[in-house]
Amino acid sequence: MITAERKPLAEIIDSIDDCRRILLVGCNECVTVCSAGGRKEVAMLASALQMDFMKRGKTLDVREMTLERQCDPEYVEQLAPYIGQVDAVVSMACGCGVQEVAKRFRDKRVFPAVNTKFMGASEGPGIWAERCHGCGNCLLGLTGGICPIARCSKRLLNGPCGGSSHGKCEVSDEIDCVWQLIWDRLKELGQEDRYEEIIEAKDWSTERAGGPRKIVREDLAQ
Amino acid sequence: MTDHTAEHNKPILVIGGGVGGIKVAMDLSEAQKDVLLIDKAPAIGGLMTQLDRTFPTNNCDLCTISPRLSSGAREKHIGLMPLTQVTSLEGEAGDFTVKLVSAPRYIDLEKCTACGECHKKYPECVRFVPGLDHRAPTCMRYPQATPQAFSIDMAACLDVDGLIKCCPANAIIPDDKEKTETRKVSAIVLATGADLFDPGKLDHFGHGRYPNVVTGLEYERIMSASGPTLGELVRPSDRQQPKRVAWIQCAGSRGINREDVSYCSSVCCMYALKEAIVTKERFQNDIETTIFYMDMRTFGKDYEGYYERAKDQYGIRLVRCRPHSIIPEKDSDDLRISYATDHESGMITENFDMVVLSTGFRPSAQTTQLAETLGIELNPHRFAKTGSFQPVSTNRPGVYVCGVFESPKDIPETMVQASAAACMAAKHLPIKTNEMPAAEDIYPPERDVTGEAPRIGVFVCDCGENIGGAIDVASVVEEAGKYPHVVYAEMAGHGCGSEALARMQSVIKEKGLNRVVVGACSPRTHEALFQETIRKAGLNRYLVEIANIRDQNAWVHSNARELATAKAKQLIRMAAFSVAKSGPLRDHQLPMNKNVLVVGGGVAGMNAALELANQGFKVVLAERNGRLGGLASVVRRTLEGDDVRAYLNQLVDQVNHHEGIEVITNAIVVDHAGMPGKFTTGFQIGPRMYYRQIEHGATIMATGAMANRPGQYLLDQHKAVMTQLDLDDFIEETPAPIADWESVVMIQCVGSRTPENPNCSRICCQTAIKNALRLLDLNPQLQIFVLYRDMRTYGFSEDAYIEARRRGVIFVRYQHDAPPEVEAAGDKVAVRFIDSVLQRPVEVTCNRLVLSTGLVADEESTEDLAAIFHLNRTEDGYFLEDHVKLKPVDMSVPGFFVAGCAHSPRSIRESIAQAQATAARVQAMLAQDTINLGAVVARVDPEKCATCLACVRACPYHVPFINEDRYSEIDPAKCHGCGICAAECPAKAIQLACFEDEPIMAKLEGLLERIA
Amino acid sequence: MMTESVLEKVMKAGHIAVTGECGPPRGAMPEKVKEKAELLRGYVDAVNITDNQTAMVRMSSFAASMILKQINMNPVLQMVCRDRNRLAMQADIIGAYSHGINTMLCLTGDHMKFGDHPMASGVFDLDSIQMIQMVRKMRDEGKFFGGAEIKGAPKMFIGAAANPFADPFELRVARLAKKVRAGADFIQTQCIFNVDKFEQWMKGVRERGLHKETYIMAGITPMKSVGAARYMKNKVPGMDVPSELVDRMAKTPKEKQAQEGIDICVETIKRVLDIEGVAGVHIMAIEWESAVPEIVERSGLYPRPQV
Amino acid sequence: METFEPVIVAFCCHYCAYTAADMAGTMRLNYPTNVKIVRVPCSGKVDTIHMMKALEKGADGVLVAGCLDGDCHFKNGNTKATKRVAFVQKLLEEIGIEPQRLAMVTMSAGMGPRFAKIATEFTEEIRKLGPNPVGAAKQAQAAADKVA
Repeated sequence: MITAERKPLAEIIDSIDDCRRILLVGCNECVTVCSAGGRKEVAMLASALQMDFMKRGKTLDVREMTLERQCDPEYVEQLAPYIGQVDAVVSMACGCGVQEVAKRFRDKRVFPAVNTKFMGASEGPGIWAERCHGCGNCLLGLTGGICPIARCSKRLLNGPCGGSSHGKCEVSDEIDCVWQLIWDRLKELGQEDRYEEIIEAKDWSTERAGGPRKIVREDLAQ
Repeated sequence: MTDHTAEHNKPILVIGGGVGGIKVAMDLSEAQKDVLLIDKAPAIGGLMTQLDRTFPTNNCDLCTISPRLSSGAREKHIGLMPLTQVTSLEGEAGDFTVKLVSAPRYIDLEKCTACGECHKKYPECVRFVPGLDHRAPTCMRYPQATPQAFSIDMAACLDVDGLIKCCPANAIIPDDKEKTETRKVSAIVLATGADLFDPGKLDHFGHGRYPNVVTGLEYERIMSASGPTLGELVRPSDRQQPKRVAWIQCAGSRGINREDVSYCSSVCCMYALKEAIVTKERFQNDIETTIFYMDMRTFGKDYEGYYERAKDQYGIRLVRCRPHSIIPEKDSDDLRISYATDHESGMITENFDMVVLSTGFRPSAQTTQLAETLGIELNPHRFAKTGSFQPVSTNRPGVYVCGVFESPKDIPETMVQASAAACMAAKHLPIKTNEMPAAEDIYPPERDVTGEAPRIGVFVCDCGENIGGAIDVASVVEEAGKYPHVVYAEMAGHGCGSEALARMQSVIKEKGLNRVVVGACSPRTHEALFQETIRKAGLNRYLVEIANIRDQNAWVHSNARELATAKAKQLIRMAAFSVAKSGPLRDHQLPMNKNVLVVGGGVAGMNAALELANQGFKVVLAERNGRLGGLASVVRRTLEGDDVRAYLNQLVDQVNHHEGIEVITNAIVVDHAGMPGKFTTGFQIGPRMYYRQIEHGATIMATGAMANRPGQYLLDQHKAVMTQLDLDDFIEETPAPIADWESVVMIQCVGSRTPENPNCSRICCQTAIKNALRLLDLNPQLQIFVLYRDMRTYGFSEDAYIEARRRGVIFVRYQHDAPPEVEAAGDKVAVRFIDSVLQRPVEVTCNRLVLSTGLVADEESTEDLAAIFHLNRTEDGYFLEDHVKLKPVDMSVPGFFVAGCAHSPRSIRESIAQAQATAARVQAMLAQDTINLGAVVARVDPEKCATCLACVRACPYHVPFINEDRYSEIDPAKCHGCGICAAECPAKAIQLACFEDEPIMAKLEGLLERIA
Repeated sequence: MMTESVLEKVMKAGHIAVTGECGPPRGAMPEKVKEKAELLRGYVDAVNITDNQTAMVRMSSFAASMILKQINMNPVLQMVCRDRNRLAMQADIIGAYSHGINTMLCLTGDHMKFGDHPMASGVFDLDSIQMIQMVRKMRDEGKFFGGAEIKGAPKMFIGAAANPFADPFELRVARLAKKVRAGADFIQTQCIFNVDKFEQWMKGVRERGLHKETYIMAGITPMKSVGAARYMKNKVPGMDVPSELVDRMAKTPKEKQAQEGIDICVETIKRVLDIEGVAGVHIMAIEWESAVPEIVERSGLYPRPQV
Repeated sequence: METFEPVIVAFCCHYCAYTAADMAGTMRLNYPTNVKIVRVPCSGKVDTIHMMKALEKGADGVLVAGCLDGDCHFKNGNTKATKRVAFVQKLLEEIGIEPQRLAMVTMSAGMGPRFAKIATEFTEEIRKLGPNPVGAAKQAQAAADKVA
């Protein structure tokens, strides 16, 4: 899922300092799952913003809403009746959501309240870690189901580099050296010899490097 | 409350509405069985109505529980007929016909509101039963006599029409006549109690002649706030507070003189200690308390601790003697007591302001007459005759007895026998598949309030001084009227009293209220009561909110009246805002498992299993050892001489062949889970230790205790030293050598009443006397010494003590700190002790030294069982009951009961009574077909759930799961109602019923919203 | 001979090759390059020029290498995958070869976090092994990596790095094999302090016969002080400095520590040269080039063979 | 007003803190009337939103009172509560509100005296801190609206 983390409050407050009424919109999908932009976080942020404004003698009306998703126009449309009454929209969705709202309501300033981070998986309650880079041409089959592009600091396809020590990446001992994991996994699968096959240089054109991408399903597209 | 138990079904007749009779009626009604309770007095309560505080808890919690006859399900099953007596009885068990005669009350029960006007004007002829009467300050918290009415002694009335006129409800019926009716009943329980001895006949104590000589009960009345002196402890002669009060024990008991009775009434020692303690508690050193006694008989559970505290903590002086007489001091009201003690020479006299005679029980002439009418055999002391192994059954099948009329006993034992009698009586009811009315339909239909705008009624208690003392209740009520949605507010006085509750119900109906706020004590005390009250007024029980303005306001801010009043207003405002946002809730039900697990296959376990199996319950009896029998298998004779082994074999046989009982031996409890009505307990069974799980609804702990074998006085080191149990077996098996013994010494309290085993084992004194008499039967010339600290042959076993003394047994008292010394003397044993009369050491070489070693808890097994079942125990390892007086066989963990020596050391007879009592309590619990789980469970809104698993991970009990409709589902039966998931859910999809976010936010709004 | 590289000639002739290393200045100061290079003249066969080492911006390896050519010394171009994508790499390789630079080292490069631009984005279009393949394709097939013909293909003598001490140790020989198969002509190892572990690695290399398919040069670094020793032990990733060496340095008085460092260096070189399969020594005396002559002389590697 | 009387909301768990508060009553102890108690089944039920809304609506101090560590009736409710209080305290710091206005305390059901002590000390601490800046401004705002 897409993960995100709330922006520092100062930054959000800064972006809406001139506003009197804002629409604070949460999203009930990925950002809810990672407790960044769900209905609860919307309420918390609303309360914090109102307290901050009140503390400074200003008033701020926050209308709280949480859409099922913010990356589908039909759901974003549900904001239409309220847009007129607010000075700005603050979206707690991932980047996709913020942009859909901005795209739909052209005359309204839209501010992100969270920093979208990565596509990741849960490592236990309250912990999420990067798992996929969206390179457009998955090579997990070659590396025992562990992705070096998303989880190696240098995206090495023929790692590990010289900096790997005690299974941790040279960049930080919080980060597992992915090639250590891959090597361990290949041993478990009994495929150590597969390690010596050189993985050819990657065709990055399928990745973001190839330009912003789009998927079109002929059978479904109108 | 007239008797409306329908004609067609034959109820159980309970004669006597004292504490025992009420308990029988309550247990039977809880088990959905019909009862007809009659009492010769105008209102029930019996002796209890005159007692202020009772031992061992020293508070008056009796009236909080017992007379709740009018509440809930019981009302339907209990018929009450005051002023009524039985005049004849025909038929046999299951089909009795009784003739009942009701004396005229001269007051119409339906109309009388107990306002007391008639009593004010004509006190001489209008009777009111003190204690339980609502104006009695002692019971100000639960003020209702049952029935709630007065009665008139027309003969003593001088101005009949004046009386009629003064009654505002014109409830006086001048020509009320005696009514007689015949009723069909299926069984009878005698709970008639007994009178207290009138010591006036004892000329040497001068009761009735010297005003400051009072009986124990009179002293109780003087101490009681509802008594003649309204709680002022003053002596009758000059109404001055006494400085030195003396108690004289065994007034009229344990004696051989003209007016005495030979038996001991078992309770006087404890109530004398209690009265002295309460006196010391209230007046500390202003009053000196002294008790003159022969043996301090505190043999009940933890009573020894009560006795120790009386001495050490309260400084009560105890003098061991039998005072000769009381003589008034010349020109003063003081009294001079002359007495002689062992160690001081000559007669001693002391002056006291007041003397209390501890008088025991005497069967009343009426009960003797009643016994004759019912064809009940009495024992030589004119108490009901019962069998050694059938403690509550009289000689006539279908007629049972409990309480003091069976034998003198205290309230806890009375309550045990009451439950036992209820169990035995229930056997004779026709076993009809009682179409148990669903709990709901005894309430009026529930009004649907959804959609209605909130109409809140606020009721603010003053709880006498408790709230009224610290808060201006009137201004709180006045302010409450202004809060949003509040349409009505009033003071409720004692809100929890039945009168105020009735008032609340009528106001709800009258004003069409759909929400209620009660400013009262802590919801932990009365939330259920108020919920039930509004339910009886047709409102869903969860539409009430209680503001804790007593424990968390009045009581803690008593020094700041206006601040406390302001806080009370805010707390009520918070409650009003919150209740406006709460909606009706449904209680979750689960089917009740009706099987019973009995742990422990001794006498208690077997009896409990048999009683329940006979009532159609499926019982699993689990025994740790290889075969049934328990502690009783090593006992051969009872004090009365019955053959225990014969009884035991017949009992084991009955249990093994009863198709309703499954016996599993070599069974050890390994795990336990579930809730009352739905338990699963795992056993490791049999030599091969295979695992098996038993499903059951209730559990009876009958794991007994262990015979103590402390390594003292050469026990197990010298052939001639044995315990009483060894001797019991020796006399049965090899009586021959006894013929040529010359002397035997017995030592009491060996390993009991010591710091390691602080409690008295209750049965050793009786056992010593039993064995001594059987030895004398075999060898009349045998010289027997019994070295004792206190001879505790309570009740009728005192006769055996007298018999032993008559036949030459020498009883010598020893001090705890100067115990006898024992030395081997060849195959004999030399015992050295100090003769308390001669004050000189004496040495006896005897053929046998018999030690009364008593019982100790089976510490190791109760510890494991307590851990597995989460039960609590006393310090010395016995299982702890829920309430020593009111629920003596229930345990604090619902669905668990305790019987026999697992509760505390007791005789076989008393264990059987407890076993039958647990059978009654189990029937009361399992009478319901469903378990009510309450409403506090978490619920998920499928629309909002983002299936993010936060709740699945957070729940401490792993209850939520993602169902196939892709949202989190919480099974109400499993939810413990902690609400952790609701606070964790990032999508705010989970609400905990009764603690939803909206009412909590409303509370904050109610408190903090500055602009009104 | 595949290339005109002096280094190739020396090793092909069976001599023990010696290479030095020098870090270009963090500014446009060509004379600094010359100064350092002069210190090594005659004592080494070729001089590695680092490429933004530890992700700190410096004069590029290509520019510094040209300066060395001007003063008639033999540079070894180093190129990291961090800073250039495959277009820039091939362009520079052709450029460098046009200036007679015929020996290079293909490296992954340290992560930007270690340098002075932690906010920069790393390129990592290729990794070091894929770069080796590219350079060989240019040399042997005369083709760009994309497949097009190169008119005037660069004949580079291809080198790569290897760290016998990094984790997982059991993988390090296999990784060398990958580089050899990709086309690495010679290998320069991480600096060796734990000689036993290096011997263990070399044993694995010999078992695979890799020492015959590529020239293996042992990396050697003299320690200037106990501080330097501790820094390398704890701060530099993938560096295995046994505690005995650190203690030895700590025991020697401050002013003699540099000399002690040199002694250790010489001892290491002697031990390393005894190991079968070691074709040369790569002395990395960054910012201490002056110590190289003494080290080379005392290791018996002076004078350098003329090929 | 010369002495500032803080309003303190205390979320008390039914099994320990609320019972301790009742116990303080039965023992007739004394503590300031500023403390108003809201009963919850477990301190783990107190939502971070409740803590924020209490302060936002103008409470000067908020207490979350649960069982002693390891004694929670529902196993780990108090541990969760402690973590959530710490999280909200960081949030308060970000918007310039003194984090000490929110505190997590623990006690067993029998600790009546401890409840009274905490209630008294926390009231004094908040009194020293002064009124909740949000509440004060809100009041000023209300006064202004009334005038306008």
